[in-house]
Amino acid sequence: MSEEIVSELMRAHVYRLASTGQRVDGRALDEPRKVTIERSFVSTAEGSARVKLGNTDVLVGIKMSVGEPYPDTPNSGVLSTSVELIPMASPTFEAGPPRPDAIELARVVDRGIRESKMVNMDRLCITPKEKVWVMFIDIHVLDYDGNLFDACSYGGVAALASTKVPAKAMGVGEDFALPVEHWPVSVTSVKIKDIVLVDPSLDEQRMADARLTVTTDENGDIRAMQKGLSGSFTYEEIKRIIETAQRVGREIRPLLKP
Amino acid sequence: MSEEIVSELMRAHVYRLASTGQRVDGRALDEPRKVTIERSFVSTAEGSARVKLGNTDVLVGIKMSVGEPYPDTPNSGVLSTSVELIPMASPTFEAGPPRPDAIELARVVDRGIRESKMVNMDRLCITPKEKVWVMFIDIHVLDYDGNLFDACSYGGVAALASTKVPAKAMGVGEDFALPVEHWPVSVTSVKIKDIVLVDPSLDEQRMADARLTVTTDENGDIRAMQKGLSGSFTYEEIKRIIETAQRVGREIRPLLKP
Amino acid sequence: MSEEIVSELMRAHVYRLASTGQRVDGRALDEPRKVTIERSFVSTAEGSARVKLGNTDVLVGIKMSVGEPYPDTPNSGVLSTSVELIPMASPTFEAGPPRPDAIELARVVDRGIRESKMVNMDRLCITPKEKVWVMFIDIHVLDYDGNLFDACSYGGVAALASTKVPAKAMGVGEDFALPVEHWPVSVTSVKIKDIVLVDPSLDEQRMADARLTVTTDENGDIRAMQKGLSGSFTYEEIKRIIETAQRVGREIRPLLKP
Amino acid sequence: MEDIEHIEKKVKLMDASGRRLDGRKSDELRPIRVEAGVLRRADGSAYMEWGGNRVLAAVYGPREAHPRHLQDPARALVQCRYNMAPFSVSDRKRPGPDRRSVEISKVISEAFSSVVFAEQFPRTSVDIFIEVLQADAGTRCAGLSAASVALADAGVPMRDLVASCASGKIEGVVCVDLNKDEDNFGDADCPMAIVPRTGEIVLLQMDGHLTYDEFQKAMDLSIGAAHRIYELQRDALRRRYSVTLEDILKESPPLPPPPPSEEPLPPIPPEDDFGPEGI
Amino acid sequence: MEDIEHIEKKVKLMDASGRRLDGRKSDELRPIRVEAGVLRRADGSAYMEWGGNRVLAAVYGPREAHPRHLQDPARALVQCRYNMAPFSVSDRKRPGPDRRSVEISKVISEAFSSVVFAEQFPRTSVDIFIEVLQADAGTRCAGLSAASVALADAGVPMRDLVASCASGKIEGVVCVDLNKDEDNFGDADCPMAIVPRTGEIVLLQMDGHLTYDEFQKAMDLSIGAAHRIYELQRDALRRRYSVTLEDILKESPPLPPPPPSEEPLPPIPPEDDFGPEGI
Amino acid sequence: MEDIEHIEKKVKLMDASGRRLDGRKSDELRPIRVEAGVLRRADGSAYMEWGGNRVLAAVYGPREAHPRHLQDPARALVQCRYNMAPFSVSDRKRPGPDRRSVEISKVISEAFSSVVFAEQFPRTSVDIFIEVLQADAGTRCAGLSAASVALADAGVPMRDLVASCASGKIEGVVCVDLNKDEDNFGDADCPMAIVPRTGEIVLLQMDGHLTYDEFQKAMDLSIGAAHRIYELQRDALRRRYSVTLEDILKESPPLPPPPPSEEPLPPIPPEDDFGPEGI
Repeated sequence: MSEEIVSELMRAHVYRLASTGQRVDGRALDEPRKVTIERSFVSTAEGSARVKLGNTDVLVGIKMSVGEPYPDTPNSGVLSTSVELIPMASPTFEAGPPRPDAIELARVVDRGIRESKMVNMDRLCITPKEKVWVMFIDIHVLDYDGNLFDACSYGGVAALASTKVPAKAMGVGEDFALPVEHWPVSVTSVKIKDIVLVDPSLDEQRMADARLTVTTDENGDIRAMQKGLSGSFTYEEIKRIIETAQRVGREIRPLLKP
Repeated sequence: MSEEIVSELMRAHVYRLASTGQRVDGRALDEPRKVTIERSFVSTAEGSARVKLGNTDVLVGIKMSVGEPYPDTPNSGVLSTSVELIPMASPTFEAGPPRPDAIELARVVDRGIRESKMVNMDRLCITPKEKVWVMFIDIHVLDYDGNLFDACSYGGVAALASTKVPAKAMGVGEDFALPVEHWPVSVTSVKIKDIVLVDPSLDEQRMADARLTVTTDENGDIRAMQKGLSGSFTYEEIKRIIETAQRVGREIRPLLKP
Repeated sequence: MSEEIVSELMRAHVYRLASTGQRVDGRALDEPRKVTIERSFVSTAEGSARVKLGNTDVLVGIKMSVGEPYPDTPNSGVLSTSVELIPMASPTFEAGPPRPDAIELARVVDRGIRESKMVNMDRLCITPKEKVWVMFIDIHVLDYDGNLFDACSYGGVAALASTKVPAKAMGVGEDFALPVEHWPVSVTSVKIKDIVLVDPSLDEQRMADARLTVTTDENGDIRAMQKGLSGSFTYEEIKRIIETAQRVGREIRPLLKP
Repeated sequence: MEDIEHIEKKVKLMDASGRRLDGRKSDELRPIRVEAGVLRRADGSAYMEWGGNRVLAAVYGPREAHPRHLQDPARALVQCRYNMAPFSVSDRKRPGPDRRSVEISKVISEAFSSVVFAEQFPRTSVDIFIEVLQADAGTRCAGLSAASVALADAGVPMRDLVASCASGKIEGVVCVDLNKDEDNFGDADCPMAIVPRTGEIVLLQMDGHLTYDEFQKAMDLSIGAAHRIYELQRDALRRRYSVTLEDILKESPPLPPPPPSEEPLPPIPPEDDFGPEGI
Repeated sequence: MEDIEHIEKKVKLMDASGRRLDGRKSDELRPIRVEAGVLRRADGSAYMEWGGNRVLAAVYGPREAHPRHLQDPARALVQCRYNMAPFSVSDRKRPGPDRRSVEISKVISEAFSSVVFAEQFPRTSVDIFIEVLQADAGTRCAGLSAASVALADAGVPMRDLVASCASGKIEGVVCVDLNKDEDNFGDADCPMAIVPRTGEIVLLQMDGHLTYDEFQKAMDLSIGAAHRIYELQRDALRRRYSVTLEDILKESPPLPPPPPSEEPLPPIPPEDDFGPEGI
Repeated sequence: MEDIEHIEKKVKLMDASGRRLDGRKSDELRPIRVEAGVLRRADGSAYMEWGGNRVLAAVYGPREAHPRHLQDPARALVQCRYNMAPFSVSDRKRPGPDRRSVEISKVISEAFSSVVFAEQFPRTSVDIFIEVLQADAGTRCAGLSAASVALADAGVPMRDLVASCASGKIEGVVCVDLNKDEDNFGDADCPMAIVPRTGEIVLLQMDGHLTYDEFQKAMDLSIGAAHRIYELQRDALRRRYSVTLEDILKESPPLPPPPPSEEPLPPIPPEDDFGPEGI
C-alpha cells in the first residue's frame, strides 16, 4: 500500500470528475464497487472465502486449532488475524515480514471482528483455563486494486461465517459451525482535497489525503473506526462518513451471510 | 555509542586542558560528575531508579516474575539485564535490535551486579529445580552525555536496592525486599593520548583511545573489569585506575543505598 | 557458493582441457579427488568427522539430546541437519542466517541420510510419543574448494557412523553406537557446456552450467537426487551420471565406515 | 485500545451519583502536568504526567533523512516511534516494537504530517520519539500531546500544536479520558487528536460499541478535553520560553531557536521534582 | 517431497488390479485445469487446479532489478518465490518462507533461467510468484507449470514453455503424479521438469528408494506426462489469445504483447467457475 | 568468563601440595600447540590446540570493506568474528552469534586495532575469523593468540604479535590459565592480552573476586604466560617460513608475501596430526 506516484494529470482528472460528483469508473461518490463472494474455496481450511471488491481480490482461510487461553480470559477462545501482502498482488508489495501498512490493516480487520463480538468467543472454550479453540484468520491478498480494509474485512467475516469447527477430528466433541452472533461491515471512505468518496479504487486511494474506516453492526452501531493517511477530517465529514457506512453496511451485510 | 566525529579543534582543546590537569567542565581529572538518584520513579515496576550522572540520564526498572531456574543452578534465581539505547537519547542511537555497543554495556553492568553477589540469588529460589524468581533489569537510556557504563550500573544497583518482590500477588508467600548483600560500584576511566581521566563526558569519551571500567565492592575488592576501545593501557595506568575506582567507589556507594 | 566470476581465460582453458578428457589438476573426467577422513576430531561432540575432499575441508559434529518426537512419527527419533558456510572458508561466504545455497545444501545432505534409512530411527525412540533421541548434524565448512554437497555428505555419514549415544549420562539406559543400517554415498557431477565431470573443483564448479547430485546405497540403488544451477541435462547425460555415481559410490563407501 | 492488559472480573466502575472510581465526573480529566525542554541531546523534548501515565517525547530534526532512498525530494518525512519501556506495564513487555506499537507509531506519524510545514525541509526527516515510562491507559494521547510540545520546543515550524484526548463508554455512560480499569472493563474507547485552531481531526480510532449518538457525545467530550490539553501545552511552552504560543506560531515559519537562556527560567513549584533540565 | 505432513499408519495404496486409491492407473494423471491471465495487476498470470492442488502464478517483469547491487549487467535475473498460504495445508503453516520453500524457490528459479531469453534484458529481473492456495502433493510441479503459462501471458520471451510432473513408487509400482496419501506412504517421489521441444531436463529431484531400472521407468512416465501438461498449457494460452503457442514462440524474441482485447475472449465452459478476469 | 556451562557441585580443585586437578602448578600453562598457514582459501590462518581447546583462525584482507558506507577513508577496519561451532560445547549451541560471542568479537577487534598498521590501508577491512571447534575455557585467549599468527601469516603489517592468556583464582590461590572445571568452580577469571614488545595491555576483562594484591599477582602470571605464548607463536611462524618474526616485522610495512614454497616445508613431528595444509 506504499503507493506508486500518481501522475499530476490523473490527479487533476479524478478531482475534476469528483467535483461534479462523478468517478472514473462511473460510480457515484457514495457508491461502493460490486462485491462478489465465493465460499469454501479452499478445502484444506475450516472455512474460506474469496472476495472480489471490484478488481481487488482477496482469499481468506480460517484454520482452527486447540490451544491455551490467555490467562486474563480463561473461558474464551483466541483470535489471531494476519494479512500477507504478497508481491503477487502488486508491484509495490514486497516479500518479507509485515510492514506497518500490513500490520495496521490486519489490526483494523481484527478489531472490527473482535469488537463487534461477531463470534461468541466463550463458546470456543473447551476446558476453562486449559484448552480453547484458537481461530486463525489468514488473509491472502491476490490482486490489489484499492481499499483492502473493506475487502479483507468482508473476506474475514464471510469465511468465519462458513467455518465448521473440526471438533471430532481433534477428539473434543462433535463438529459445529462457529457461533456467529453479529455481522460487522467495514466501510472505508477517503477524502481527496475537499471531496469524500466511498470504497476508493486504487487510483483514488493513491491520491487520497485522508482515509476513514467505519465498522458498523446490524443495528447500525459503531464497533470500530480507524482514520489513516496524513490529511484531516472535519467533524461534519466524519459524521457523514459514518452515515454512509451505516447505509452501505446495510446493503453489503446480506452478501456476507452464508 | 558509535560516536560522531569530534572536531580536531575540540580535540586539541580538551587535550591541552587535560595536560594541565583541567577539564572543560571544570572538574579535576580524577573527579566524577555529580550523581543524583531518584528512586521509585515508576510505579509499574517492582523497583526503579532514575540516575543522572552529569547530564547523562538513565531510567532503570526492575520487573520480577516467576520462572524456571537454569538446570545447572536449580536453587538460584535468574538475572537478566538489557539496555535499550533508544534513539531519543542521542542522534547516534538507532532503533532496532541491540548492537555490539549495547550488548557489551548490558553484559558489563550485569557482570558487576552478578559477580559482586550483590543480591543473594539463593534466596530467590521458590521450589528447587522448578520455580525461582526471575529478575529483569531493564535499562532505558534517556539522555546521553557520556559514560553509560557507570550511569547504567548505578541505576541497576539503586533500582535493585529499592525492589520489593511481589510474592503475595503471585501467590508464593509474603512480599519481601530483595536480599542485597554487597554494593558494587562501577567506575570508568578513559585515556586520551597519555592522560587518564575518570567519568568521561561525551566529548571526552568521543576522543578517548582506551576505556577501563572497574567495579569494586564495599571492601575495595575488584569484582569486574572491562577494557574497551582500540587503544592500550600500561600496567601502571591500570593500577592507578583501579585505585581511583576504589576511592570514587567509596564516595558514590552511599548514594546507591536506599 | 555464490561464486566469484571466473576469468574468460580460465574458462577457455578448463573447457579446452576437458574436451580432450583432461582436467587442471590432472584427474580424469570421471575421477573424484582424494578423500581423507579423520574421526573423533572433537571430543565435545558425540561423534565427529573431519573430511577433506581435495582441498575442500569440512568438520561435522553430531550432538545427541533427548526431546519429543514429531506427532506423526511417535516412535522415531528426530534428525536435524544444519550447514554453516562460515566466512572463514571463502571470501564469498558471509556471516548471517543461512542463504538459499546453504539451505539447499543442508537439505540435500539431510535427504541422502534420511531417505537411505542410514540410521534406524525407530531404535532412537525412548518412550513412544514422549521421548526420543534428537540427532543434530552440524556441518562446519572450513575451507572451500568446490563440491560441498559430497564433502558435507561424507562428513555427515562418517560422523554418524562414529557416534556413541550418551544414554547413561542422560539417565536413559546404557550408551550405544548409533544403529547404522545403510551407507549412502553422494556423488556430484557438473556439466560445462557439453562436458560432464565428477567432483568439480572450485574453478570447475564456478563455470558449471548444471549440477547433479546422486546418492546411492550399498546396492547401487538411488536414494536421493538433486539437480542444480540454471543449465539443463539430457536424459542420456543423467543416466551416465547415475552410473558414475554408482561406481564412485562403491569406491568411496569403505572410507566412510569406521 | 490499550490492549496490554485484560483482567476478567466484574468491576463496578461508576457509583450511583455518576462518579467514577477515582472520583471524577464523566467529563473530568485526570491530573495532567507537562513540561517542555527536559532533555539535553534532543532538539526538543517534553515530559508529561497524565493520571498514572508518564511519557517522554523527544524530537530530532529536521535532519538529513537516512537511509537516503527514503528521502522525499519534496518534503520532510515526519516519523514517529512510539515505544513502551519494558517496566511500564504490569507484565514486563519484551523490548522492541510489537504490532500495537507499530500501528500507534503509524497513526501518530500521520497525525503530525499535515501540521508540520514539511515542504520547507525537503530530503529531511523530523523524528519524533515517544517513550512510555509508566502506562495507565491513554498513552497514545499523552504521547501525542507531549510530542506536540517537543516539536515546538525543537523549533519545528507547525501550523498549530496537536492536542489529543480519548473518550469512551463505561457502564453505558460516555466519559472522557478512561483510566486503565475503565479501559479494561469499559464498553468502548475512542482516542482522537485535533488541531485546536481549526478543529480538524488528525487522529481517530475507536473500538467497542457506540451508538451514533454516543459517538457524537464522545467526540464532543474529547474535543472539549483537547482544548484543555491545548492550554496546558501552551502553558508549558510559556513557562519554558516566557513567550506565548501565539508569539511562536505567528513568527513561524521558521520558528526562531529558543533564546539561549538570557531569560531566567521560571521557578519550579516545590512539588515538582524536575527542573527544566530534568524530566 | 511434500514434507509438510506425515501420518503414520498402514494404508493400502493400490488394489489387486493395479488401480490406485483414486481409481487411476499407474500412468494416469489427476484431473488438471489451467487458465491464463487471471489477475489484473500482474504482467502475466495463470491459475491451475491439479488434483487437489490449487495454485496461482504471477509474473512481473522484465523490470528494473532492485536493490541495484543485485543487477546483472549481462542478463535478467529470473527469480521465483514459491509460497504456501497458511491455510493450504491441514496444520496451519506459519506465514513466511521456511527452508522447504526456500529450496523449492531456488530450483524453480534455476529451471526457468535457461529458458527465458535473459540476455535481452540486462539489469532487469523477471519475478515469478507462485502461491499454493490448497496443497495435495505435487505443488512444485503444478506451480512450475502454471508459472510457465504466466511467463507466456506476461510476454516474456522464452525458448519454450517448461512442463513439469513427478513420478514415484507406491507399493513397489512406479506411478506418475502421486497424490498426498501416495506421497506420504509411498516409497519414492521424483519431481522433474522438461523443455518439451528439446527434451532437456531443467529440474530433477528425488527422494526415497528407486533401482536404476525403476528410475528410468519413472522418468519415462514423467516425460510422457509432461508432454500432456504441455498440451494443457498451450490450450490455456490458445483459449486466452486465440493464437497457438507456435505463433507466440516463432515470433519471439521478443514476444509481442497480447492483443489488448480486439479478439473476443473465448466462452468459458459452464463448469468453469472463473472467467478470464477471475482465478 | 566462559559462561556456557555451570554445574553446581563441590569440586576440590587443588591438592595439599598446591597441584591442580590436572597436575599443573599455579603458574603452569596447559599444553599448547600452534601451527600457521593451515587453510587454502584464507589469506592467512592458524590452528591452535590449548589444553582441550581447539581453535582455528583465518584472516582475509586488507580487502575492500563492504558495505561501502562502513568504509573508513582514513584507515582499515579491523573486524573480528568469534564463533563457536554448535558441537564445541557439551550442550549443543544454536548456530549464530549470541550475546557472549558479540562481546568477545568486539573486544578482540579492539585488541588488534592498535597493533595493525591500519592507516596504510584506507577504505579496506581486515577480517579476522575465529572458530572454536572444541571449548575448554580460555577460548578467547586461544582464539586471539591464534588470530595473531593468522594475521602474520596473511602478511598484514603489524607493530607486533598480540599474545593472550587468562589468570584466575581457585580456592583462594591465584593461578594462570584456568581449564573448564577451574573456570566453572573457581573464584575469578581475568583474561588479558598484551603487545609483548612494549608490554601494552590491549585486552583486559575480569569477573569474580580479587583483592588488589591478587589482581596484581594474576597480572604478573598472565604477563609471564603471554611471553611464553609469544615464543610459541614465533616458533609457528618460523616453522612455516623459516624466518624469524624479527625478520618479518623489521621489513614491514608492508610485510612481503610468504615465499611461494621455494623453501621446503619443515618436517612435521610424527605426533602432529596435521601438515601445513591441514589444520
